[in-house]
Amino acid sequence: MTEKTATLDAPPETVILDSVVIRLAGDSGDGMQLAGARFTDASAAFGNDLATFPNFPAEIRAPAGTLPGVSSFQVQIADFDILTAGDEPDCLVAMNPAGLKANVSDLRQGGTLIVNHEAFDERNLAKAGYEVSPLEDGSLDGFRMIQVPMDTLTKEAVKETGVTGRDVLRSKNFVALGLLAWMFHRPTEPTVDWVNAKFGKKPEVAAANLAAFRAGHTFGEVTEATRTTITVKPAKLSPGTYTNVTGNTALAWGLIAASQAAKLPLFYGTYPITPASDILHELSRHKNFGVRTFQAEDEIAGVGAAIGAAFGGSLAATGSSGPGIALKSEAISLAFMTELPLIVINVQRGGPSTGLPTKVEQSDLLFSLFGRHGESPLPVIAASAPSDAFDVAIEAARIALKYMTPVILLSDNVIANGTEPWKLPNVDDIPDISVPFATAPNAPDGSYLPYMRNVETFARPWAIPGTPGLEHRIGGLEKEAVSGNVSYTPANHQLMTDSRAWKVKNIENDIPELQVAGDGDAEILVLGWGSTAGSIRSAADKVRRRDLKVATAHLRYLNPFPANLGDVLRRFPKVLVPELNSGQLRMLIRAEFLTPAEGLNKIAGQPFQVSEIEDKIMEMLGS
Amino acid sequence: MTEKTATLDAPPETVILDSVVIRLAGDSGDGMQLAGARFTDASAAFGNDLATFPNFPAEIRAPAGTLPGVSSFQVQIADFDILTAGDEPDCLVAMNPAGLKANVSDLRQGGTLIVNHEAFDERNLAKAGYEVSPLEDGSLDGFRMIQVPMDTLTKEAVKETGVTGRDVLRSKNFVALGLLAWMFHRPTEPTVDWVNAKFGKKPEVAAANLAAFRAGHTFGEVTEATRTTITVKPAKLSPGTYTNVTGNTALAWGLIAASQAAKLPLFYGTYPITPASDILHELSRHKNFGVRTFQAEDEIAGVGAAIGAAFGGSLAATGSSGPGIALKSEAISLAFMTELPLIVINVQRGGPSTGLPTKVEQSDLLFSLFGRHGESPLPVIAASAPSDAFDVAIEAARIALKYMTPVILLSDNVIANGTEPWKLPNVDDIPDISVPFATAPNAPDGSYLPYMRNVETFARPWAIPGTPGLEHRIGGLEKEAVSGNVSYTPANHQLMTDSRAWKVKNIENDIPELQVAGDGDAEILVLGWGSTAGSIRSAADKVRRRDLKVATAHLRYLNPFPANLGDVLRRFPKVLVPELNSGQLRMLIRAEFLTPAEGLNKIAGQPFQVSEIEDKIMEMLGS
Amino acid sequence: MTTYTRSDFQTDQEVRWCPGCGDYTILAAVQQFMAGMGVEREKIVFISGIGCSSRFPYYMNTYGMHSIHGRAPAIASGLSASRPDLAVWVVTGDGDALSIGGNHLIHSLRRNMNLKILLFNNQIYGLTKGQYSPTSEVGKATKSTPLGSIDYPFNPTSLAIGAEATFVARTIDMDRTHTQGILEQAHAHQGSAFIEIYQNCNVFNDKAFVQLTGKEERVHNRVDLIAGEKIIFGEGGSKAVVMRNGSATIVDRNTVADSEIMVHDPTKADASIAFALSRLSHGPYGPTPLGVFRSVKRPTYEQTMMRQMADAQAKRGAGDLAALLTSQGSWTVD
Amino acid sequence: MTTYTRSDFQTDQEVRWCPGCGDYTILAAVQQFMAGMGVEREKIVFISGIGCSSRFPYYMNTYGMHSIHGRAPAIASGLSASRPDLAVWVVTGDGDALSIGGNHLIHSLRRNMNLKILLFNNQIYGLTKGQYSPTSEVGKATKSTPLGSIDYPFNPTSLAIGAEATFVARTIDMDRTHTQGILEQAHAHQGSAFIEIYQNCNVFNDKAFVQLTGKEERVHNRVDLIAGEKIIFGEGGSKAVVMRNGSATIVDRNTVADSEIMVHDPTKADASIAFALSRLSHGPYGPTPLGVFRSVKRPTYEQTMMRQMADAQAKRGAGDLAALLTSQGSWTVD
Ligand SMILES: Cc1ncc(C[n+]2csc(CCOP(=O)(O)OP(=O)(O)O)c2C)c(N)n1
Ligand SMILES: Cc1ncc(C[n+]2csc(CCOP(=O)(O)OP(=O)(O)O)c2C)c(N)n1
Ligand code: SF4
Ligand code: SF4
Ligand SMILES: [Mg+2]
Ligand SMILES: [Mg+2]
Repeated sequence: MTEKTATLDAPPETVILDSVVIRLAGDSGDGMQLAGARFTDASAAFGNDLATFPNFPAEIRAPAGTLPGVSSFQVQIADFDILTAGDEPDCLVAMNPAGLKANVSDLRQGGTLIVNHEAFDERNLAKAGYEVSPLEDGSLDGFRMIQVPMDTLTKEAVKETGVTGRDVLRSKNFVALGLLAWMFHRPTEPTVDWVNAKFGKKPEVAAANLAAFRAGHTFGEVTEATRTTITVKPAKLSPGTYTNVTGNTALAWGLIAASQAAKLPLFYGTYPITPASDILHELSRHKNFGVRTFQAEDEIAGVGAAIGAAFGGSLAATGSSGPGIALKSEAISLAFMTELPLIVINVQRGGPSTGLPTKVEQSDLLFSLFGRHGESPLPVIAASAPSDAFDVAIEAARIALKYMTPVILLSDNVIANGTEPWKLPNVDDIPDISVPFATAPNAPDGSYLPYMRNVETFARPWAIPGTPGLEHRIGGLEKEAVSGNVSYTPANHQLMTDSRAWKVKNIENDIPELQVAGDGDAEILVLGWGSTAGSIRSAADKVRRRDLKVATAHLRYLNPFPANLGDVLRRFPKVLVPELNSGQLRMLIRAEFLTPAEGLNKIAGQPFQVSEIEDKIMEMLGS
Repeated sequence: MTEKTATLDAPPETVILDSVVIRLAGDSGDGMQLAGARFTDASAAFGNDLATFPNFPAEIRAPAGTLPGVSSFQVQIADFDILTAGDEPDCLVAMNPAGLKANVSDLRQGGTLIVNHEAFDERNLAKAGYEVSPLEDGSLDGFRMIQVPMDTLTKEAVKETGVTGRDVLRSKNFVALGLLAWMFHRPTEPTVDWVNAKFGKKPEVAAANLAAFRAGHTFGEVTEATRTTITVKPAKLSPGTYTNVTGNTALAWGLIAASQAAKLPLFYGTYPITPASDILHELSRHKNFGVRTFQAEDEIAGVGAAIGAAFGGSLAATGSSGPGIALKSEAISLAFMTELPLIVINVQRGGPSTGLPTKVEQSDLLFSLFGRHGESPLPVIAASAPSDAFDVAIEAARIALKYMTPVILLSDNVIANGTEPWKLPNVDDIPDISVPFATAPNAPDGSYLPYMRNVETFARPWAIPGTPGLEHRIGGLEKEAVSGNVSYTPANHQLMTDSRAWKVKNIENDIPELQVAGDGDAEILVLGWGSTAGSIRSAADKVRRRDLKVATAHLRYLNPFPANLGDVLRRFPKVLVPELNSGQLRMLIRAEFLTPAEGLNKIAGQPFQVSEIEDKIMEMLGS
Repeated sequence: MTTYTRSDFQTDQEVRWCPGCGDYTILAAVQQFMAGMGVEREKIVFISGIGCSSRFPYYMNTYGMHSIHGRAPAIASGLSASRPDLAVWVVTGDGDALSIGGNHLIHSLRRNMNLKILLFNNQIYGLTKGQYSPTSEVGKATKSTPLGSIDYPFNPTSLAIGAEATFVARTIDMDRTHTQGILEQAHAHQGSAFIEIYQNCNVFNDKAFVQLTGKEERVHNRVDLIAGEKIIFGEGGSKAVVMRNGSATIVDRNTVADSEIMVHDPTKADASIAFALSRLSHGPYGPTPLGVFRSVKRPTYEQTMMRQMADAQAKRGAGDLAALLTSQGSWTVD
Repeated sequence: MTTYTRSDFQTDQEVRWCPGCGDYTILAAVQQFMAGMGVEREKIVFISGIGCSSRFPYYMNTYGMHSIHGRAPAIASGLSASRPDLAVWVVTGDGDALSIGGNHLIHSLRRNMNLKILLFNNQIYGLTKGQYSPTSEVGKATKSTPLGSIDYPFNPTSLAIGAEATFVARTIDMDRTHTQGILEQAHAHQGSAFIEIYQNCNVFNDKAFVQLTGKEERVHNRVDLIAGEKIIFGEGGSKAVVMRNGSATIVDRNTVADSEIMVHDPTKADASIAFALSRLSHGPYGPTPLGVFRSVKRPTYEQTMMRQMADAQAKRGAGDLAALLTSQGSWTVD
C-alpha cells in the first residue's frame, strides 16, 4: 500500500497507536453495516484484535435522511487483547446530517470527523432538524474535520462501469471505506476479493464498488488533510485459525456442532423476531447437516414443534426474543414436566412489550428463572461474547441431554449482532455429548418405566417412538414417580417437585467453578453475566492500571450457580454487579447468599461504556 | 329438634364441644359437595363460626368407586372464631370403600366413622384396592364406627315420591345429611327450605331428597350407636348480616362492587379453566349490573379483549390459573407499557404445566412478579380467605385505576372453593374509587399528551375514544415521556423505565402498614401471604396457648411491600415464612431486606395442617 | 357532523415506510375515505398488531393502538363489545393476521364482531426483513427458506368464508378508487368486514402483484366482481365466469350463452358461491377476482350482547349490590 | 409385521370418562381399527391436547403425549416433520382444536402435515364442566352463557376446507363401522386428514346428535357421502342432493332426473364442491352429511422437507463442520 504514496511529494506521516475506535454513521440505505463489516474483515486479516458494535435503526423503516433512520457501525481495532467496541470513537464518518447529529456527541474531543459535505443540503439538514449547517456554525470546531465530496467522487468513479441511475450512489459507502483504508493502513486485498466474490454475478456492480473504493483511497492519498495516517499494529493473538463471527452465527454453528457431538439431528422450531431471526436464517442454509428448520405459525407452535421433535429423538431447539419467549412459557413448562431435552434461546432486546426491538438489555434474567407458573426451575446459561455463543450452545445441549431438561440459553442484541475474531476450535476436540436412548424395558416385570430416574443425574430415560416394547405416554399432569402414570397424591407431588428441583440444582456439580480474575485480595469483586463481560474486564484493567486492586468474575451459569459462588462472594468485602437491567442478578445473590451486593444498572438500550463501570469501581474504592 | 327424641325411651345424651371437624367422602357422583354445603349452611344459620375445605377429584371424570374418583368436603364448626377447616376430622362419613380408603388415615384416633356398609361389596372393595373388607379386618378398631345401610334407607324412603330407577340412589347423600343433622343438632329448616327452593320445578326430586333426609335423621334418633349426640354452641360473631360465600363468588361480587364504586361498566375477558371458571359463571349471571363477560377463544384473546375494553373506558379484568396466566404474559406486558388499568386474576393451582388442576399451591408468586420479559414491575396483591377476595378485588381496581396499571390479584384453589361466613359490608360504605377521564387537552398548545403523568401518582391520563380533540395512539413500542410518541432514545428509555418502576413502588405510600398480631416482643415472627392466613393464625394461637410468645403478620401487598415491612422484620430475631411453594416470599424478603428468614414449605397440593406450622414454630422456639 | 378533509386524518408523525411501499397508497385511500365516511373522528379507532402495515394507526389522526403481534382482532373485539358506539378498524398484515393471529381472526369473523379488518397482504414478513409468510407461494426463496418455501399457502378469502365471515372482499393498493369503494361497503356492513388488500412490498417482495397491476397483465387477469353484473373480464370482455357443477369456471365468453354467465350476487345466503369464486385463483396468479365476494346479514355480537343486557335489566332491574350479597341466603347475628 | 388384536392397544390405565360417554365407543373403534392397520404399534404416536377427549393417549398402548390445551397439532407437526417414519395421530376436542388451538389446526392442514386429526366434537367443554364451545349453537344456555350463547358457531368441515385441507371427513361415535371406515381412508391418505367425530357428552350436552342417532330421526337426517355414488337419503331414498347454481341443494328425489343427482366425488381438485356439501347443515340439525367430503393429493410437508434435505446433501455433501466454521472467511495467526 505504501508504494502508492511514493507518487506524492512528501511522504505521509504515520502515527502508531495501540488502539483506535472508528464509527461509520449514515442512513439505513447508505450501507454502513456493509462498510463496517469490510473494514473489520480487513483489520482482522491485518492481524488486529477487534470488536464491533452495530447499531441499527429500530425495526421500522424510517424515512431517508431522518434521525430514526440512522444506522451506525462501530469497531475498535487494537494491537492488544480488547474486549469491547470502545466507548468514544476516535474517528467518526458521517454520511449525512442525520448521521452526524445522532453520533457527534459521542466523538471524543479532538477526534477525526469525516463528513460527506455534499449531503448537507437544505433538505437533509431540515430532516435532521438542523436550522443552520453544523459545518458552518462552528459547532464542530473541536474536531479534526475532513470534508469529502463523496457523491461527486462516487459518480465520477462509477461512470465507466455500466451502473446508472439510482444505483450509482449505492457505491458511496465504498468511497468512505477506501478513504478509511488509506487513513488506517488497511490492506485492500480482502475488500477487493470480497467484492469480486460477492458480486461475481453482477460484474458491473463489482466494478462500481471497486472503482468507488479506489476513489476513496486516492482521495486520501492526495488530500492534505489526510496526509497524516494512523496505524495500529497487529495484536499478538494466540496462534490459530480465526474467523470473524456474529453471536447469532456462532450460536447457529454451535447448535450444529452440538448436533454432531450428540449424534442427533438438529430440529429448530421458531418464529421470526428481531434480533433472533438470523439464527433461523443461518440454520436454514445447512440442510446438508441434517438440520431441520420449522418456521411455525407463532412462537407457541415453534416451541411445540420442538417439543414434538424432542419426543421423537431430535436435538431440539427453539429461539426467540422477549415477547416470543413470553408466549412459549406454558409450553416450556410442559417440556419441564415431561422432562424432555430442549434448548430455549432468548436473544434479549429492550423491553417491556415490543419495547426497543433493536436495542440491548439484560432484563430477562428473572423472567428466565421465574417466568413459568408452578415450581419449574430450569438451568439457565448465558453467552458472554459473540464467539462464546458457540460454546454455550454446545454446553446447553450437553446439559439438556444429560439431565433430560429444557435449558434456557441467554444471548442479547449486542452479542447477536456484534462480531469479534474467533479462534476456531479444532472440531475434533469437541467432546462427545451423546446420550443413549432407552432400548429395553427397565422394570423387572419387563415393562418400561418412563420416570425411573438415573440415580446419579436424576434424568429419566429417553425412549423414542419406534422402539418396540417401550411404548409409553407422557404429559403435563403430575406424574407418579417411576411409573410416570398420572398422580395427584400429595406425597408424590412433593417428591416429584423435590426431584425436579434436585435434578437441576445438582448440575452445580457438573459445571466448572467460578474463576476470579484479577486481584484475589482486592476489596471489591465485580460480578457480571452475559454481554457485559468485555466492558467489565476492560474497566477492571483500567482500574488496575492505576495501581488499584479489583477482581472480576463472570457467570456463565445463572441456574444453578457454580458451587463455589457463595465462597467467592464471601472473600470480598464489596461486590459490584453491573447489569443492563434493574439489578436482577444482584437480587438473586442477595437472596441466596445474603450478600449486600451493590448494583450498577443501566436500562437505556445501550451497552455499558467502559468508563461507566470504571467510575463506579473507583467510587466504591473511595478513590 | 329435641322434641322428636321425646318419643324414645331414654333421653339422648348430648356432649357440648367448642369445635368439631367433619368430613364427608364418597364418589364424585355421591353428592358430597352438596351435602357438605347444606351442612355448612345449617351450621351457619345455627350461628357457628365455620370454615370449609372441598377437595375435588382431579379434572378428569374418574370411574365410579375408584380412588381418583373420591370427592370430599370438610367443615369445621366452632363456638369461637376459627380460621381453617381443621386438620384432622373428628367425624368421617365414608359413602364407599374408596372414600374410606382415601380419607381414613386423616381421621383422629377415636374419631367417629360413619360408613355406608352396603357399598362395601366385592366390586367396590376391589376398585378401591382392598383385598379384605376393612369393616371386617379390624383395621378400623381405633374408631367409633357407625354402620348405616344408606342404600336401603334411601330406597325405602323415596318409594312413594315418584323417583325411580337410577335416580333413586341420588338421594343417598341426604340420608347422610339427615344423620349428621341429628348427630350434631343442626336445625333442619334451612335444608328443607333449600331443597324446596332448589327443586321447586321437580317436586318429585324435592320429595325424595326430603324423605331421605328425614330417614337419615330418624335413623340417628332410633339407633343406639347414635344416641349420644354432639353440639357446638353458636359462636359470638360480631353483629351483622352474614352469608356463606366461596372465594370465587366473593371475587366476582367484588368486581361488581368495584365497578359500581368506580362508576364504570365491568368487562371480564377470559377463557374457562379450573379453578377460575366459576368467576366467569358468576359474573355472566349479572348482566343487569352492566357486566359484560367475554368467553374468548383462548387466554390471550381474553386478556386482549380486556385490554381493548380498558382502552375504551371499562373497568377491565381477566382471570385464569397458571397455564392461562402464562399465555397472557405478553399481553399483560402490553397493558403495562400502554399503562392501562387492568385486573389480572390468578387463581393458583398445583403446577407446573397442567399439574394438579384441582389442588392448591402458592407457587405463582415469583411468576407474578417476574413472569414478563423486560423490566415490568406490577402491583401484586393476594386474598387471604374467601371473603377477603371481595375486598381485594375492590382494592385491585382502586390501584389499577388510580395508577393506570395492570394489577395482579392472587387467589388460590382453597380460597376459590372454600367458604366461610362473611359479615356483609354495608354497600354504602364502599368508598368511591372512580377516577376522571381526561376530557380536555393537557398541553399549552391545545394538544393532548397521553404520557403527561400526574405529578403525584405518575399515572398517565385516561382519554377514551369518543372524546373529541383527544385522539391519540398508544402501543407497545417504548414511548417518549409526555408525548407518548415512539422513542428509542437511550435517555428516554431510562427515564420511562424508572418512571414506570417508581410509579409502582410509590404505591407503598398509599396502602396500609403491615400489622403485627400477637406478641410484639416475641422471638419469632411468622410472616405469610394468601390462603395460609388461617392456618398461620391458628398455629400461633395454639403456640400462645402454651404460654409461649409468637407474632404473626400477613401480607396482602406483595408488590410493593408495605413501607414498614423492613422495620417489622428487623424487630424479630427470627422470621418464619410458611408457604405452599418452595420459598418464594422468603426469597423476596431475603433479597430486599437481607433478612435470614427461614421457610416452611409444602408442595403437596394440600393446605397446611395447623399442626405443621405449630410444630415448626415450636422447633424454632427451641421448645 | 364535522366535515373533514383528508388532512384532518393525518398526524404529525413522520410516515416510516420504505419509499415506494404500497402502504402509502392504502393510507391515502383510507384517509380520503374517512373524510367522507360521516363518522366523527373521535369515534373512530384503529387497532393494529405488529408489522410494517401495523404502523398504520400512528398515521391516522383518530384513536388508535399499535398493539402486539397478531392480537389486534382480540383487542378490537373487547373494545367493540364494550363500546358498540365506536367505529373500530383493524389493520393487520399477512403474517400478523394469518400466521400468529390466525385464530383471533377467524373467531372474530364467526362472531360477526363489528370490526372492519384490513389485511395488507404483501405475501412476506416485511418488518422482520423478508421471511416467507402464510400467503407466500410454494417454492419462494426467502431468508428463512433459501431452498424455497414448502408450505402451501392460505387463500385468505377462502379461509374467511370458511370461518363464517359475513363480508369478504379483496382490493389492491394501486387502485385507490377501488379500495375506497370497498371501504365504503365495509363501513355500511353491519358486522365484521374482512378485506384483503394486495400490497406491494417493493423491498422484500417487489412485483408480487404485477399480474394485477402491470399494464399488460391486468387486462387479462383482473376479474372485477360487481354486484348485479355478469362476471366478465379479459381483453374486450372476452372471458366470462360460469358456475359448472359447483365450480366457478373461466370460459371464453363466446363459447357460452349470455344467460349462462354468472351474475354476481354477494348477498346469497349460501357461502358456497362466494367460496367458489374465491377458488378462481390461489394468490395473484392468473385471473384473480377483486371486489366483494360475500356480504350477508347476521346479527352482530355487539347487537346481541346489548339485547341480552337490556333484557336482563328489563327483567331484573338495574343491579342492586346489597341484594346481590344476600342472594345466596344470609343470616343475622344481633 | 406383528398381528394385533384390539386388546394389544389397550393400556393398564383405568379409562376415566363418565359412564355412557361417546368417547368409549370411539376408543373402541380406534383400537379395533389399529389392530388391522398394518403399522407396528411402536411406530404409532397419539398426541392430544387437554379435554376429556384428550385423555385418549393414556388408553392407547402406543407412544403418546397428553400435551397442553390446543397445541397438539403443533407438537405433532414437529414430531412428524422430524420423524416421517412414524404414524402420528392427533386427538382433540371442539374446544381444544377450534377454540384455543384453532390456529395450529388450520396451519397444519394447509401445510399438509402427515397427521391424522380426530376432532371429538361434543359441542361443549366437557372437562371444565360445561361451558359453550365454538361449535355450540347460538342461544345455548351453559354455565358461562346463562342467557344463551351469542357466538355464531364454526362449521368445522367448512373451516378445514377453507384452510386448504386435503382430506376432510365426518363420522359419529355411535356408528363404529362407519368410524372405522373413515379411519382407514384417513390412514391411506398422504398428508393431513381432518376427521370431525360427533361425540355425545351425556353429562353436559346429552342428545346433541339425536337427529343422527335417534332411530326415527336418523332416517331423515343422515346423509351418507359415498364416493362414486349418488347422494340419496331419507326414507326409502326419497331425498337427493343436486348442485344448483353452486349450492348443494336438497330436493325430493322424484322431482329431479336421476342424472341431475350429484354423484359424490371427494377427489375433485376444486374445493368448492366439498365446501358446498359442507354447507348442507350447520351442525347436526336437519339433513347432515357423514363421510369423506374431500380427499385430494398434494405433497406432504414431510415429503418436501425430505426431498430438500436429500437435494442439499446431494449437492453439497454431508455437512463438514470444520469447513462451515471457515465458510465466512478466515485467517491464520502463527
Ligand atoms: C410475539 C412476536 N413475535 C414475532 C415478532 C416479530 N415480528 C414483527 S412483525 C412480524 C411479521 C410481519 O409480517 P406481516 O404481518 O406480514 O407485516 P408486514 O411487515 O409484511 O406489513 C414479525 C414476525 C413480534 N414483534 N412479536
Ligand atoms: C391453557 C389452558 N386453558 C384452559 C384450560 C382448561 N381447559 C381444559 S380442557 C378445556 C376445554 C375442553 O373442551 P374440549 O376441547 O371440547 O374437550 P372435551 O372435554 O369436550 O372433550 C379447557 C377450557 C387448560 N387446561 N389450559
Ligand atoms: S419492508 Fe416492504 S412492506 Fe415494509 S415498509 Fe418497506 S416496502 Fe413496505
Ligand atoms: S364430561 Fe362429557 S365428554 Fe367428558 S367424559 Fe363425561 S360424558 Fe364424556
Ligand atoms: Mg406482510
Ligand atoms: Mg368438547
